Amino acid sequence: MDLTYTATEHEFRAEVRDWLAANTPTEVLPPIYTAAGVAAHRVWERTMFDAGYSALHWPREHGGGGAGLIEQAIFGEEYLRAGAPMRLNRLALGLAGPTVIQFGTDEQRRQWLPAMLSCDDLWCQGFSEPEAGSDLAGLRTRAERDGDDFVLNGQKTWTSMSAFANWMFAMVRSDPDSSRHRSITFIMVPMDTPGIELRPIRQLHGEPGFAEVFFTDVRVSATNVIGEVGEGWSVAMATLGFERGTGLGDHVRFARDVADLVELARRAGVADDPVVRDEIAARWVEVQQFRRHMQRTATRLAAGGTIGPEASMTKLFWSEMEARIFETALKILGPLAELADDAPDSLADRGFHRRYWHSRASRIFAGTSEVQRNIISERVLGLPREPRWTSS
Amino acid sequence: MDLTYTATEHEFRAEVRDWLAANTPTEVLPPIYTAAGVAAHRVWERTMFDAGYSALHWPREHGGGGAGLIEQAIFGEEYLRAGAPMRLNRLALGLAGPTVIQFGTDEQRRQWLPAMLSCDDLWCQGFSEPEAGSDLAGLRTRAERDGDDFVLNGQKTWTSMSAFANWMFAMVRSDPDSSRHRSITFIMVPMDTPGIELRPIRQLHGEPGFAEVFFTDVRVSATNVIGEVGEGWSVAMATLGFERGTGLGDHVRFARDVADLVELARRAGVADDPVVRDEIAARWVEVQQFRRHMQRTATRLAAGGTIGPEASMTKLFWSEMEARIFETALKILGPLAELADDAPDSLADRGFHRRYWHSRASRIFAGTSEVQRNIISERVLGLPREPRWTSS
Amino acid sequence: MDVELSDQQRELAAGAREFLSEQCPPSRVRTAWDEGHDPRLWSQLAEVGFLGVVVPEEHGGLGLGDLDLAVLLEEAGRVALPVPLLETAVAALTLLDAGSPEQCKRWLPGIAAGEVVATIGLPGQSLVVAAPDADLLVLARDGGLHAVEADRCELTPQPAFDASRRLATVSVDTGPDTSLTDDPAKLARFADRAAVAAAATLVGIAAHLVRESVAYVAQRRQFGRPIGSFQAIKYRLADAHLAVEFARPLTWVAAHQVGVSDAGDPEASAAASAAKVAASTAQATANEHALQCHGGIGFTWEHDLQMWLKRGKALELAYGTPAAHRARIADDLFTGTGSTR
Amino acid sequence: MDVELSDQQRELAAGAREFLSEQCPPSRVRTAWDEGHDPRLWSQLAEVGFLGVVVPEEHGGLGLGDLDLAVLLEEAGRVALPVPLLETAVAALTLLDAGSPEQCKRWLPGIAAGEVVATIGLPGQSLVVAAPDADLLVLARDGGLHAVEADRCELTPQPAFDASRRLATVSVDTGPDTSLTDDPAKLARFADRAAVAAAATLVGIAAHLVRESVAYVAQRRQFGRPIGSFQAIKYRLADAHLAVEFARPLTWVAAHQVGVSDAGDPEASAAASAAKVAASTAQATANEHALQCHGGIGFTWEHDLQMWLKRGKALELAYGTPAAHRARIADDLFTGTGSTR
Repeated sequence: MDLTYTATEHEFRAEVRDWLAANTPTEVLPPIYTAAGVAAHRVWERTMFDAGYSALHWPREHGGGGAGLIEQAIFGEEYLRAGAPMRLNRLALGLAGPTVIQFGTDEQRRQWLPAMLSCDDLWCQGFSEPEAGSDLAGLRTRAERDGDDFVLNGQKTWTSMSAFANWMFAMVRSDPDSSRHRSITFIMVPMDTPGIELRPIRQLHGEPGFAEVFFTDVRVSATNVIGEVGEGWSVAMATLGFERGTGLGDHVRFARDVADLVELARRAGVADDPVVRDEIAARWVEVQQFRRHMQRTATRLAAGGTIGPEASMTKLFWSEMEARIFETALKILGPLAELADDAPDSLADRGFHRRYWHSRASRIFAGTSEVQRNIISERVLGLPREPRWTSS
Repeated sequence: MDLTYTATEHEFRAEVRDWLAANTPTEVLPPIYTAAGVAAHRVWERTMFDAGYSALHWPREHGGGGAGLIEQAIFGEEYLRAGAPMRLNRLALGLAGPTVIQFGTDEQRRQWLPAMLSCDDLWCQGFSEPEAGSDLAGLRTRAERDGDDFVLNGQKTWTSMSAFANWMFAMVRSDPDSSRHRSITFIMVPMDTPGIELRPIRQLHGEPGFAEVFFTDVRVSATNVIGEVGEGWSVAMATLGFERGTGLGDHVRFARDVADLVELARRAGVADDPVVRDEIAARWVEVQQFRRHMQRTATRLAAGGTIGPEASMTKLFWSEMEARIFETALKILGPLAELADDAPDSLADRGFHRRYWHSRASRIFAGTSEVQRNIISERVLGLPREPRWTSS
Repeated sequence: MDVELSDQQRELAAGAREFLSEQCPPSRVRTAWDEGHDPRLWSQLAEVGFLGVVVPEEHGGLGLGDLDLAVLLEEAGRVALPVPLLETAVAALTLLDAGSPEQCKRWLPGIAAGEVVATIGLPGQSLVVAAPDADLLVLARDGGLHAVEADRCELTPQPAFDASRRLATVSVDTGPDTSLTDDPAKLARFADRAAVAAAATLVGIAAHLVRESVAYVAQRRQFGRPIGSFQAIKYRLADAHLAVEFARPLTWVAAHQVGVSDAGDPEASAAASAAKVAASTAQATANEHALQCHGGIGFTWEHDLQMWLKRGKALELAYGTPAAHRARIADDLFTGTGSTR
Repeated sequence: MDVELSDQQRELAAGAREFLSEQCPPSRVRTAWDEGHDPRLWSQLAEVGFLGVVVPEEHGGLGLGDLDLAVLLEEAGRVALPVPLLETAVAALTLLDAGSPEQCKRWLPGIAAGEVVATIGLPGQSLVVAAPDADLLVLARDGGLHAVEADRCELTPQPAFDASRRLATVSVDTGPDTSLTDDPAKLARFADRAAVAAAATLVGIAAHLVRESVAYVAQRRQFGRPIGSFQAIKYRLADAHLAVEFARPLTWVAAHQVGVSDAGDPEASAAASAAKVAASTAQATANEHALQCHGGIGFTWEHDLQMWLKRGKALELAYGTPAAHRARIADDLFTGTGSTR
């Protein structure tokens, strides 16, 4: 146990902090679901890229920063503290890139990795389907082999950034006769291929950001397959594993949310209400639990450990914690909670309305709380699986 | 909607109140798990019997009070308010008696009902078995036909009052080859029959009150079967239905528990703590919900309605509410909560320690909260049943 | 002792359910979000008598009471009715309770006829629902109750996440001519009525959320089976249903008591607070579980669920937060009249 | 930055687990309920060095620190150890922190050797655990800390539902000769240490409750299947496990911080309070779900589960209730030093 940082780590933190202080845009960038926002965020990503910060967690040989877990956590903390813009190409840098690094051929690496780093390519993810939400392996998008190509027909949904992305990494069913998991292929799809149509999904809180993506006879070269045909399930599971490894430094975001609760209570005139204080303190404790858990995870990973099904515990904890934080916020605001963010008397700021509803969605996206509890009980605790369903 | 009582009902309440004031033992009777307690409670039950109060809810033709639902509720309220002793022959008057009235022959009624009312016979219940807890139909106690008798072998558990009861109403498996539900017979077993052995179960909070009952070649006359051989499941379900219909007036008990919380908070010096007050108020609201629900149920039953699976809602609500009430009590008492009831500094009285732990058990006995939620979701809301289990 | 609706009240509920489900489908709620107050819907409500449900017959209403209104408001909650029926009815009851015969005569016939949109502003609360659409505002100000015409009010619109709530803060010149009463008991009953009316509406919203979720999980399949066959889903909905069913009779009783008791009766006030707490809690439970049971589809603008999720969340905290009502109950439990004992 | 146990600490945990599971099976805990303090067990703990884990080597101990103690106490919680290891160790740490060299020399060797049973009494709390068995009582009294010999104390036994806790209230004549310190910072660290030690023990109790429940539901069959295959049961245990796993690192960090920080360091105090809240909550969750998963059998005196259920419930509220620790955190969040920000 050592809560201090080495001199090198202190230096690194200072360097990152200075750089962010000097370079972070002073104005809030337009949202990334607008063309202007994408352009502005591209500029920022280019700045990050030029400074060598675009993918600290990637190996140096592939253009990354080759940073250790502790440095990554430090960077994450400072990035959030600086209030720097949200990352534009999260799906490329966090998921598609690591997948290509681990499973791709050298040629594939050359083809895709550099443009991910520079943000010349924007990527979206094609996993979810209307009939395959929690049940990812229930996906139906077909990919039929035709010469050197696969021909895709079907539909993806909950695809973020799809309006601006030029690549999608997708799971498709390449062999309808094989078992649920054995017939899935992981493939990279150029988004300008004929036959792709988008239908935007507006979210409950009013913002766009997602789309349904329809494939009609979309022809994609077989050289775009990652790993073996029919082995896409294990590639995709590894991809999702990368996602679960991220979040180092995220406690800074939640700690800031709790600090916001304190501030909200002051503005709402209930800072002296012991019921409110009790609830805010409970939220603070939870954030500390998350913080120390994440630091322990980083320590383990830095020592060469891996994350397996325990990743579900991280997801379940933070998503439930986040929902509780914003439920507490609602209670603090009381009758003012329903005000839109731009209402004159709104006490909330920084997109509270969006953040509240988004916290409700956190329990659904990236594996529902139910899916996480299944994994924890079956794969961590070793309890028996659900019985097979026989329609009665 | 009418929250007032008729003149007749007012009169009845006054009469009951006066009678209880005049007759309720002024000293706390010894507990009913002791011989002295049984004797003392028998005297009290005899007093009730002589006054015509022993089974208000039974039809007059069978020796009951023939009271309507509203009168029953009034009696229940006054009984609890008077702090009158707990009823000794609850299982006979609440379960066995109504079962005999509904399913028994005239001869069986003559044989058993009068001695239930007078408390000359004490009854215990033989439903639960070690392997058949929530899964009542999983029972294994065998009853083999031999001439005019059945011969019982097996084991019952969680049998209350068994040390003093001279009769048990039991579910036994009379046909091992038939389906789970179709092979069960409902039978009355004299507890002095050779081959019956008892092993007392001490409860977590230290009190006795339950026993395991072992049957070895216990010979019971076939004339003791209630209803048809093999039709015991539906008889037992009706029996449990009677149980679910009771509880009218129980809100008085819970309201007194909440009043105890207020008193505890005063004695613990936290009456001004808004966090404590907030929680007590929440408990009070729940008791009001229960009270109005029970009054509504009584109204419905009085109008000729029946209770089906909705009875599970009543059980689930009150047992979870009771557990919350005593969790709140624990929080109020803080570090003093762990004191035994007879500790000099204990702030709790009236068997708090026993009541706390008992509230934990309320979620388990008489149908676990899980069983109730299954019934509510499947039989009230109509959601699909659990898939059949195929060992994997 | 009779804690059940009368046959007439059951008929009112059935009639309202049929009428509202036909006349106010989700598409119409959606339209109100974009286009504001729906005068045609308002007229329709007047025609069937719903706007005058508590207005005496002499003023053109049905002459029914608080419990009848609660029954109607539960149905309004079920369809997420996007017009201020709740507020107009509470305003009418308050005029009856505290207004002079002249004030009643001036406003009640118009309310029953659908010519007057009324709304209410509670003591200490700045937001007024439907203020831009109201002709009459019944406001607690300066320690008293006032009936104020719209043209004497200055509004600051305050957009809400449920656009059909059309909130505003209101500044107004009160005077002897606007005054209804200074009687604190009547002021208390005004707030109690709003709390109970909100509770009844919340019960309807919550019941709808449960019902929609049950229907959805019965047909939505994942892992080769309806998700409604998973215990985790079933228990969420069992708990939500339980909460709703145990909030409803308490709400009825509170409505009844507020109506038949003397103004400021502490038992009725405690019942009103309890009803608001219970219904808010039921709504919160149903709200959480409904979205979770729907999954991603419930998080889309296109799906109708959001309209109930947002209305429910708004009403949960309006007309007295659950915490405020619990604090009031605790005051009575610890230091009050003993009506809560 | 390293938030993990050292190899040595892992070995300590493994060794303690092996030793305690062999030497302190449930039957021995049960015996202590009936027969009181178990001097043989106390000697055994001394022999393996556990009683002197935080006592400096010069006084015959292992010379380890707060985190090592926390590791050991988690294991003690797992077996529901029925002797006051927690209290004796906190007393030893407090003597080291606040006592004179003479006071240390007088007591610490005896503690390490198992000749002295020590216990503690926190500011404002009347109950003292194991008071009838203690030779030394470290008590917060009259604004200071005192080390008092047993024969200067008058005890009123206060039976608890966990009979092995052997509570008493203590009246004592303090004086300059009993005084350890009047430094409020050291008094704060005393309470922080007790809170963290309780948290570590609670983590062990909760972990045991989860583990036993997992084992039970995997073999208990109802409706023709292991009840551990029902989602309702699985989710209870998943939630309990989650709570335990997310309480443990925070408890470690708090123990570490209390040990290495200056006395009264507000960040360490906040961490201690947070650890106690998190561990108490985890225990409460595990306690509720463990009994529910066991069903009736868990409600019997014969079943060992009750010993953890009762110890857990007792410690959940001892050494600062969760509410009291949250209030302290809130004070820091709203008006304090900012260590919680």
